[in-house]
Amino acid sequence: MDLTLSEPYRILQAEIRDFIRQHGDKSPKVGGGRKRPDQKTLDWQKRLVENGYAGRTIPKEYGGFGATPDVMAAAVIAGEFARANVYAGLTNQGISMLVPTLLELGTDEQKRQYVGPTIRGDIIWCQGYSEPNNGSDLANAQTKAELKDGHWIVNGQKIWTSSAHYADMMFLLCRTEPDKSKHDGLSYLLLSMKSPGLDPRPLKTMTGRNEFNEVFFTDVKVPESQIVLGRGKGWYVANVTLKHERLMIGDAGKMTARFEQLISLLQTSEIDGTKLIAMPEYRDRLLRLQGEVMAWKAHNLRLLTEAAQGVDSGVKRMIIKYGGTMLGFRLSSLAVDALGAAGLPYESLGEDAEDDDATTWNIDYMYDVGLMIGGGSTNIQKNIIGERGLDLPREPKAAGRA
Amino acid sequence: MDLTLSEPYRILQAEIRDFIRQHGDKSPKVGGGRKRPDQKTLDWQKRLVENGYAGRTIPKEYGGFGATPDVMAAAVIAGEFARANVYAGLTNQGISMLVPTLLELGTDEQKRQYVGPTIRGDIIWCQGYSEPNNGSDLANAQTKAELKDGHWIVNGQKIWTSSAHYADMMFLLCRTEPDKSKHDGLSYLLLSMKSPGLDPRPLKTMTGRNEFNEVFFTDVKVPESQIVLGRGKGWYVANVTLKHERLMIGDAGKMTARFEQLISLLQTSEIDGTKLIAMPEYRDRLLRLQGEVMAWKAHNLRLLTEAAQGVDSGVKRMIIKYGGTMLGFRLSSLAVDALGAAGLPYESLGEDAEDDDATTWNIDYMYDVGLMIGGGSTNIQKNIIGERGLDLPREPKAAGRA
Amino acid sequence: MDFGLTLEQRQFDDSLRAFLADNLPMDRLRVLAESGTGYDETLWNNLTELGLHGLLVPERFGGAGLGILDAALAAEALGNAAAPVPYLGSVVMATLAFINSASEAQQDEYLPMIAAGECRFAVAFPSLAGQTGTSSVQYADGRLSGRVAGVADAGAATHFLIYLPDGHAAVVDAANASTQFHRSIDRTRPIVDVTLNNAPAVRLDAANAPLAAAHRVLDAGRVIVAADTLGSAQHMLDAAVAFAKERVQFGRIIGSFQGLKYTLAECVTALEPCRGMMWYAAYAQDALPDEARLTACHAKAHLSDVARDVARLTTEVHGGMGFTDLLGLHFWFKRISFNRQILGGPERCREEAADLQGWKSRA
Amino acid sequence: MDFGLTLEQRQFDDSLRAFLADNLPMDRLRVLAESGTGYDETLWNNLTELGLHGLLVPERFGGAGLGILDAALAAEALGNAAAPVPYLGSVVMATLAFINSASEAQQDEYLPMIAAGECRFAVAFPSLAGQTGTSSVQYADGRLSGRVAGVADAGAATHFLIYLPDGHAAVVDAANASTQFHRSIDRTRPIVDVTLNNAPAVRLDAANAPLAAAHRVLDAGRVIVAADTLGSAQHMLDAAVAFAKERVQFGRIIGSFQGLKYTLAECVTALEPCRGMMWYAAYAQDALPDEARLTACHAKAHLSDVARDVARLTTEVHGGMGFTDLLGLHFWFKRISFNRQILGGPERCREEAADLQGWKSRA
Repeated sequence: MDLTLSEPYRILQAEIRDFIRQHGDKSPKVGGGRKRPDQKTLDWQKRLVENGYAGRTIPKEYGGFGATPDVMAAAVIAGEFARANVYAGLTNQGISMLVPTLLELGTDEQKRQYVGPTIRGDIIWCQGYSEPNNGSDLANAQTKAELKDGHWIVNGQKIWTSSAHYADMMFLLCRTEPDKSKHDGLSYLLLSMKSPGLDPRPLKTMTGRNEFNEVFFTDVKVPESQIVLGRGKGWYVANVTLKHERLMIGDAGKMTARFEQLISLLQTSEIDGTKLIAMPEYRDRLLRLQGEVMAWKAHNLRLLTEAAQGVDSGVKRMIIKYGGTMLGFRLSSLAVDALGAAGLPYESLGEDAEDDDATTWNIDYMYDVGLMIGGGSTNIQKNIIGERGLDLPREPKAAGRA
Repeated sequence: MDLTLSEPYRILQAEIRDFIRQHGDKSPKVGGGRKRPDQKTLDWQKRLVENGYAGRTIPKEYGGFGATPDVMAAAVIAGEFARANVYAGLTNQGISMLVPTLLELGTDEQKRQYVGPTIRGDIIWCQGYSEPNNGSDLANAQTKAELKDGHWIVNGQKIWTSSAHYADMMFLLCRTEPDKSKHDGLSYLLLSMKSPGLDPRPLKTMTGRNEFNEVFFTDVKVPESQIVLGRGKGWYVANVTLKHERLMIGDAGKMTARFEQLISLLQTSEIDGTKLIAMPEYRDRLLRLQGEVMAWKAHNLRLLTEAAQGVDSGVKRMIIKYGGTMLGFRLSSLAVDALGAAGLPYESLGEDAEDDDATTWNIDYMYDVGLMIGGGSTNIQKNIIGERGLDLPREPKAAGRA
Repeated sequence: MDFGLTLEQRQFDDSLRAFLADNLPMDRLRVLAESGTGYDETLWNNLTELGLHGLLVPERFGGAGLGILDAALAAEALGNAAAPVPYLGSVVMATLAFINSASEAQQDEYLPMIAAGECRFAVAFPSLAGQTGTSSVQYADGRLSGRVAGVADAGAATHFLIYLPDGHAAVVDAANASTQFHRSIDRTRPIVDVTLNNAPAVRLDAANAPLAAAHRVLDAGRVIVAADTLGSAQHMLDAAVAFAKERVQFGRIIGSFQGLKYTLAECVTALEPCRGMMWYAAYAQDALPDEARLTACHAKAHLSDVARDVARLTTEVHGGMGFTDLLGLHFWFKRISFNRQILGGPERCREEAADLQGWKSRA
Repeated sequence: MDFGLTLEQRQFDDSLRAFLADNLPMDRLRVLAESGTGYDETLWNNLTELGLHGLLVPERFGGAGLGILDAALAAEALGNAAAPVPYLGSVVMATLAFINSASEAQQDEYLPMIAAGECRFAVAFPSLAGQTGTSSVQYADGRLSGRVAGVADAGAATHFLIYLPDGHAAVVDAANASTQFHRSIDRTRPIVDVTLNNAPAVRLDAANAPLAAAHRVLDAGRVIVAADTLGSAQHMLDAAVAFAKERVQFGRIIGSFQGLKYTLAECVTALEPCRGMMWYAAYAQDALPDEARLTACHAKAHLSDVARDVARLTTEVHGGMGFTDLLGLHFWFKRISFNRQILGGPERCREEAADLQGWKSRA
């Protein structure tokens, strides 16, 4: 255990502080981030990549900064940006899920083509996993792709595709080997959202915004080479991707940032002239959450250290999505309670402008419920923790059923 | 909705107050009750039965007071005893479970023989349901009884038999029809704990007391007539009994009494000279519990009214054990926290004397965990609520399994 | 003693629920929710015919002269249908304010109008209710000035009834108030900020103990909100149970999975006792004055907490469909959110309960 | 940066756990628990040989000079074995008290004895720790009088170290104190009330800021208790997982039922992050002085709450066997109960955290 900064990291820290002093005023607002990045954000992201504060460990040849993986450096960077309340860079499904998947399993050509533009925010990805009738049962995907004359011809329907309405590309889980078993019949394709025959229709969520889409495929042509790892390997690739998603959702940095915002909210909100943070009935909840966030941050440091050592963290990693989603919801719950009646006015401006604070917290509050459902529901997560993490036996197959 | 007292109930109320004024000093201490009743308690119980404050609606011919069922009267009686903090009479498995079962399903002879002595506390019953290998799966009972020459010959083993070490009688679920299916092969027998070949061995629990027993049966002879309802009807009878047990465990009167004790505990306990009830971090928990207890009491009034009207309360009744056990545990949790370090000394005097308050609360705290397990575990209760209460489909039978 | 509903109560409940089922199908609810005003003229007038508006108005002023339990049952039905009706302010709180605090002449002027659905009151409690949002009003010589934030049921108000810090209430014609309208998170009820600039106001002066009278109105309002929350949560639970019996995943009806079954069992175990609690609290407002405030505080607080869990868990049970706009389940989710925050959140209600019981003195 | 354990730490942990597994099987634990003194001479002396007692004692006084993280890891192992060892008071808190507050001569007198396991200190914090139970002591002219209730690790103490309200500590020989011994709910550690009647006392006067020095001892003590709780809860969870993989009911291994599986998944999700939290808090005591108090308060409070749930749920997983004495699972259940209440319960710890952050001022 050593959390002190040795010389190189103190230099890095000084560099970052200098960078923020010089350029911090160009940072987009922290938070939000369920929209297509605007020009200000793209400019900022590019600057971060150039300085190695985003895409730091992505090889130079694929458009990154080419630093060797270094948990300490990552922690210093995250810490300095959080402290200064400056935007620490894009996090989206392309950056957090597809890029690590491609780096692990993609061809050199795929890496060259997609990694750089994705980390710069120029290519936005969406995920084609769920289908109307398979909800949490992803391996049961029925959207099919047939190989004809060097192209995959895709037909079917996906749902819960976040950001499909503004994404450039999709990573798609589809059935290419109808003769094989459920899990062995899938492949993982990369395709342009501008492909003819592809029709994304926005799906409004409870937040009132179009955060998801249904996507219809009618004879959509995808070049044969746009497959990752190979035919029938889709389930394996998808699981690599999902592993990264779970880590993204339970992100300790997000929890910390949210907790800090919550403190200021309780310090500025009042009832009858008394600050809420001085009212024990609110403060006690804040204190309980502070304990939880502390544990979460420490756990994250532990995972980062293990990742840097190449250790498989097992159940410690598997709890991240479930635990993080629930913690996030408890944080936003206290926020909407602190806002109280004064926080009830609600107009989400969608992609056109910044929402006000109350609306943003209310969206978080609802979106967190969505996160309990999406990316593998809470119950699926508990199955994973119990069966893969604790090695408990699987549910026996029902007699006479599929 | 009418909670006012009409004339006859105001008279009843006055009578009870008079009774308590006259005899209240003879009341045993409220609470406790997991021991064989002492002479003081038996004398008190007899007095209650004579005055119709216990066994009130039991027909006179079976030793009760013979009043017609009247929820209002029951509520007035319970209310007055609770207000005066006077012992409201025995509650044990015989009174709460076996007596209503016999009144519903027993022969006239069985009622005459057992009901009166049971409600007076002269016969103490224990329950022979669980077995070492069937835990929550009661219908899987393997203890068998064979009919030979007018007697059932019982062999096998029971476990979790509370009070078997001081009980006079047992109601026993055993397998009499080995050729029939699991549920149709059971019968329900009544037998003396003094029967030769019956060997109860105390089972110490986490409280340090012998609250349960293992009971071994070796060729125990039980007269043929000691069966309730008939051969193969045991599962049906046992379920009638269990229904009453669940109501007993979630008893609102117990919650109310416990909550009142909790208030005084918080009003008398101090840290650094400040009463705990004045510390918001404790008080807020007390307030939350007050809301829960209020809801629980009102729910109980609703069930009593429905019972008086002969309405089957369905899911409203099925939630009682699960909800009541959890609420009881939250109450005792706050109590042990209020006692704090000063409440850690622990010596249970068992059946020999009154435990001190701290020990009593600690026993409650642990015993409540036992209640989550006993009488149909929490998970079994949730199955009942889901399947019988909400009509959700049963778990499919596992392929190729029992 | 009889802890249950009368035949008349059950019949009125049936007819109200049948009416709402017929008149407020999901597509109609969507249309009304778009404006977010929490008011629709046709719906309002039809409910007048059903006798809803005069529920609490004494018979001599043209009402049914019923009690707060009756009003709470109607609130539960309205919550169950997520009905955009300014019921809390006009039908319940304003009526009670006139009954408790107005002169015979004032009652004679306003109560028949309320019963006939000819006016719609929004009732504002700056400070007394413990809402967030700064509010302050002053009364002098028949005029009101100041600002009240976060007024519910004011989307189409014809009148405002504004409580002063001393417990007196004053009536202001909506035409003399300047209002800022906000669609709220719950599109079936808006939030309005009211600004008054020397607005002509009629003060209700007949209560001997104005603060106590004001509290009777606030307490009843909290019970009504709790009842609305109960109806909303029950709708969500019923919908989730129905969904769990139909939806197939992994080759099984999802309600047969223990994980989901236990979630629903926990919801019903928490929610069902709240119905008795609400009945008791509503009954106490009329019949048990010693328990009126305490039960109102706890009913509002406890229902808020139970319903938050039920709202989340039942949405989860619906999977992705629960999170979309498609099923409209979110109308109830948000109604529960809205109810939690108005007239004082659970934390505030519980602290008032502590005050009532003298639990805050340190020695 | 490296957020993990060193090879040496893992090796010491392995050897300590192996030693405890060999020397404290269930039947031995039962024997030691019967007296409830929380002390066994053989076990104590063997642990001396392992080097446990000198863990924190500087090398020049015969110890290993290690840090609080090392001490916390040992506490976790002791909790995991429910070991009846007066570790908290003697090995950790007394040692730190001497290091922080004693003169060189006092250190020279006592620290080597501690390292050699030749004395056993019980440390008492009347008022400062926020325990329930009235305590009050006065110091004058080298003598202590008064009473301290609820002292942990005092079942076989040779010395008492009593903190005064001003943060000074004073050493009293156990022979000069009158003690009332109680077996506690946790039979692996007793609770002792100490009465002092003009008892000769040696005051530790070397700290520049005695209250701050006292808090360093208290904070470390809380981290140690949190670590013990973590070890205890982990034992219960591991036992429940193992049980769920073996036990058959309804024709299935019970761990295959979703209800049970989800319970265990929830336990591990809550408990596992506590390990990082404990490491961080322990490390902070030595390396991050600004965070030392806050992390200690939160570690004590959060572990208490998580472990209470884990204790209940894992007992439930064991069914009836979990509730009996047979498996001995209750030793850990009760150890968690005990740890929760000593040195200030979670409510107190969180209120101190609020004070530290200035969160209690109203304006």
